[in-house]
Amino acid sequence: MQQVIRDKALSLLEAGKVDRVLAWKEGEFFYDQTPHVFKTAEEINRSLVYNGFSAANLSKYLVKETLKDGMIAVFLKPCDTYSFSQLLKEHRIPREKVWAVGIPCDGKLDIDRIRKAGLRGITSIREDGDRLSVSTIYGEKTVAKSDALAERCENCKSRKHIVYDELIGSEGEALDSGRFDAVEALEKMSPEERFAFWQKELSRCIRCNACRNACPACTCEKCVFDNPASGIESKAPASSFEEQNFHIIRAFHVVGRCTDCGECSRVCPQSIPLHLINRKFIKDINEFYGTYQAGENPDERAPLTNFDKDDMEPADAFRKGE
Amino acid sequence: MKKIALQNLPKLFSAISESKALYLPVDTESGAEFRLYREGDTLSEACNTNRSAKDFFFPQVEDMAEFKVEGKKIEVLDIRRESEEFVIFGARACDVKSFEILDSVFLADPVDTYYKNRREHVTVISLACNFPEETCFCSTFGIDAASPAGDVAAWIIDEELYMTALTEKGEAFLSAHAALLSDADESKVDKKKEEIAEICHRLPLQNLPVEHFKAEKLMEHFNDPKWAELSQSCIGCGTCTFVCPTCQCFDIRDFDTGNGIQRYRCWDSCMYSDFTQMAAAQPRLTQLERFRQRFMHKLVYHPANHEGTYGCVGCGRCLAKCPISMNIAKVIKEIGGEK
Amino acid sequence: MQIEEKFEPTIVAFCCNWCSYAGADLSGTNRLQYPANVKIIRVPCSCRVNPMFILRAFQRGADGVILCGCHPGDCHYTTGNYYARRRMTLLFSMLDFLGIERERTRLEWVSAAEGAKFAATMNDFVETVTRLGKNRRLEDLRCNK
Amino acid sequence: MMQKEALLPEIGVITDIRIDTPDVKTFRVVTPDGKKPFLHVPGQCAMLSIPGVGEALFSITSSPTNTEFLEFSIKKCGCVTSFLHSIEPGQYVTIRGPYGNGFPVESAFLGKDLLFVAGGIGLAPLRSVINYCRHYRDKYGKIDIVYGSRSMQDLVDYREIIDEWCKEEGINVHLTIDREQPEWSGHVGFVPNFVKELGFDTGKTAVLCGPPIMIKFTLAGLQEIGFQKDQIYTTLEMRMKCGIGKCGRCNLGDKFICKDGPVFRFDQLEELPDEY
Repeated sequence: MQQVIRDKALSLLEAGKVDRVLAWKEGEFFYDQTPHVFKTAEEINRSLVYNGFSAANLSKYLVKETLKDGMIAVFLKPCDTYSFSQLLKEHRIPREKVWAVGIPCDGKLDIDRIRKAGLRGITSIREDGDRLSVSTIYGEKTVAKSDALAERCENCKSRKHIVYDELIGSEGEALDSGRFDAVEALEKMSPEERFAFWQKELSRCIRCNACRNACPACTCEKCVFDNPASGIESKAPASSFEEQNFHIIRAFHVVGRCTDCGECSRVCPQSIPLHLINRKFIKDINEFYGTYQAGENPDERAPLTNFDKDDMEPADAFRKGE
Repeated sequence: MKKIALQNLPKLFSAISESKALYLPVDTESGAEFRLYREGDTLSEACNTNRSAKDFFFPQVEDMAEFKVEGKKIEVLDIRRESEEFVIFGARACDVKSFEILDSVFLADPVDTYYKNRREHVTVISLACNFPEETCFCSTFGIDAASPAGDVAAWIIDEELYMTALTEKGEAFLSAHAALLSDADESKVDKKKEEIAEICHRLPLQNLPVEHFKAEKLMEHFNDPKWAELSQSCIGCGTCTFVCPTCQCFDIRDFDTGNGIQRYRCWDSCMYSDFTQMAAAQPRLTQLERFRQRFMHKLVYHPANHEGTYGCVGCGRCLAKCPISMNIAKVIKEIGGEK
Repeated sequence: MQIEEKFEPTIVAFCCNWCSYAGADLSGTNRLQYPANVKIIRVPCSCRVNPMFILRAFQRGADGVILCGCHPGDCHYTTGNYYARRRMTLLFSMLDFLGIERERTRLEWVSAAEGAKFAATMNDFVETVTRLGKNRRLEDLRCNK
Repeated sequence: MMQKEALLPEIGVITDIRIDTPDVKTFRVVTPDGKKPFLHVPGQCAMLSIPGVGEALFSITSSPTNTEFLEFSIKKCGCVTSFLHSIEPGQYVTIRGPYGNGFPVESAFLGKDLLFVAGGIGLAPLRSVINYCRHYRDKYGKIDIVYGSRSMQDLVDYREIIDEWCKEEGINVHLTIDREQPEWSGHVGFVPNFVKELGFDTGKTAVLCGPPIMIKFTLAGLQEIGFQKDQIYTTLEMRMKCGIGKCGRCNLGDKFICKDGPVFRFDQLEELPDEY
């Protein structure tokens, strides 16, 4: 697949169809790829990669990149196209400046899960069908690919590309995923247990803002948490309240716009399951106001900019859960 | 040289925690973290903790002073308290080296008493790395993972922990717990050191080319056109700075509690857009300048001010944690390097 | 011997200027009693209330927060309360998800004519929150000194 | 008793507030028992703060030879400065300092003819050194002051300039404003051009302070008429939190503006990144 993508990038560049190509660049090891804007064929041949660790969602970079002159090509996995579509809907990206190439994805890998399996000193990884051959400083190991899959890919919501100019491979379908199972499990707990769970998770937060800065829905020019005039700007998790406040408000600001791409959990250096907060909102919206998938339909009104005269009351929402 | 069987470590930990607060790396669901010893905790085998050990002396949030405001009058309350004695058990060579770098900033005149207060009350038991990771490159900065500094250095060999005192504090520590320790000779430790050195030799990032990061080349490196490419995908979060054991920039802020003003300091990141934002100007307008500042500070500015000591210890946390996998190792290889 | 003090909760009520605030006024002129624990903040519409307001109220020492607006269909700005209803439904559900007692938050529709309902609602809410005790899960310890 | 902490501020009382221009006020600060808070060197700065509002670094505008109080000329600009502009005499503030290196008044400046070039609020840090040189008049040669502002009303310390500086022998004051005004009979034009027109003797030591654009063009102008970079000084500003070289934000190359600056010679600045 990597060669196919390289060839596609080269032909787009050579044909003059685009001036730049946004894709993933090879790192020191197999797993540490960096999103990169390629400008020359030489660069593409040297370092453009696509494999199980090309996990970063590239759509947010388009907000900045399309401010520059010229066309840019971008490679989007199915879930990335939801973010892209949502950004188009919000007029954050001029559609005519982007050449979107849909690419297939059979799930991305999570290096932390491989490390957690007890593998140290990983220097390279080879994909052999459904197994991974891992070279480490301490010898060769193999891991089942399914044991190394990122959480968001285990619970993949869709293999369908929402928007693209051309597609590599064949079109997939929306999947019936178990992505709300973990949310439901939490809902079944007692409030005390839930509180203890979130205290444990959120107390690890170091307020590095990686979740916010990586989130394709967080594209405000000036975030409320960076604005001293907002009165709630606090740079540090100075109290447990601040931790809760930051994550509740951040999630609330992307309600109805979060496509559940899972970048927040992927980038969190403290492995906080932030996707659960977003998924709770998505699940609630689905249950209260009808199924809604952000990014799917560009003409649909978002749940918070819409209403129905017979919407349920907050108290009914609680009753429904019982 | 002293030793203790690993199975007896819980006894040693209990004994230490009787008189002092004991912190050690413990495995949690999300990786190893330093935490206050509780009965039943075992020493993590992980090479690095998620968060660095700088938290002990330079916590993410720290109250500095309180103010009582009444009409036009203000009263300043000094809320500093003498720190309790504490022990860090199992800090790696890189983290221990980071203390030295933090010292060179916080203990320089005028001394930061908040930092000094904690620094003076610690006993550091370091632990050699039996299994360095691929992200480790401490040898680049002259750090020996097999011979960590600290008050006491320790090695895990087979089923025993070997310890040797490096300072007076370390001597006192070993003699205080002499009843649990037995004498040992150094041959096994020497052999272990060789073993570790051999592993370090095989690490992919060991000995990165840093020699050319000199004060004389400050402007040359600063103007290197490669910064633009390196920084282009940086998302401007603070992950690298917050997991870094040597990043020491901070912000001072006031919090209105409703019955007084609390002045606290918290970690800040040069990667943030508001780091140098002033009312009327912003000297570092784009992520390029902020990104460059971080690495120039570590590799050029800091050594220029501190007799060649780099502001990086090669712990590899930023390599493992950066959301886009852009890191100091890649920067070192690109800037002024052979590529 | 220590005398146990009765817990007096602090309640913040965000009241829409066009209805519930007038409703509160009416309950006052009608000499209907509601507890002094309730601190009313007047807002131009229930829709003006940002989720941050609710959280900030808890941070600053509220034990319960209630939002009162015009009955659905009666909004002075036509549709404000419909949007507010969706927002609060989702927010309250999220707070519940994070383990914060759901009884601490409430949304009520109170018109300018419903002085009695206002007093009754407040009495009931204060009683509920008193039973729950002090807000411990969404407090800011720095504000408690 | 713990060692004194540099980041813990002292209390200062604002005893007098003078309105200089529509957006500049000069604040007089003493300790609660009426003394001068600390000694300083011209060009040094201090951290003023209003708890709950913020803390910010300001250059001390009064001369060290003033033994009674410190003065700060502050332009309304951001959060802290806006608050300061809203207060009345008697208000407490917190103060810590002095910070920075200051001007080399007892070394490089000795015996030299001095040329001060300021624009707008840029006069604030220079006022301290000008008055210091006036006080020890025989230590220095001739003094030239070029000062410009947007309008006549925006000239800071106008009264002091007219009533004292202009009348003193050996001091030449050259004032200019950007645009013509009916009540103004002096020079009209921008500072850099004015400096070139005046064409100073290149043996002088020059000190520049003002908006970056003024500094840039005045520097070029001075070089054009024959000044060397090692004859020209300026004082920088940058966001600061600690003032003692630890918080990291005023880091410029291997220097910290709060500690190694704010006064730099242009040949020194040449070796530093231009992130100021």
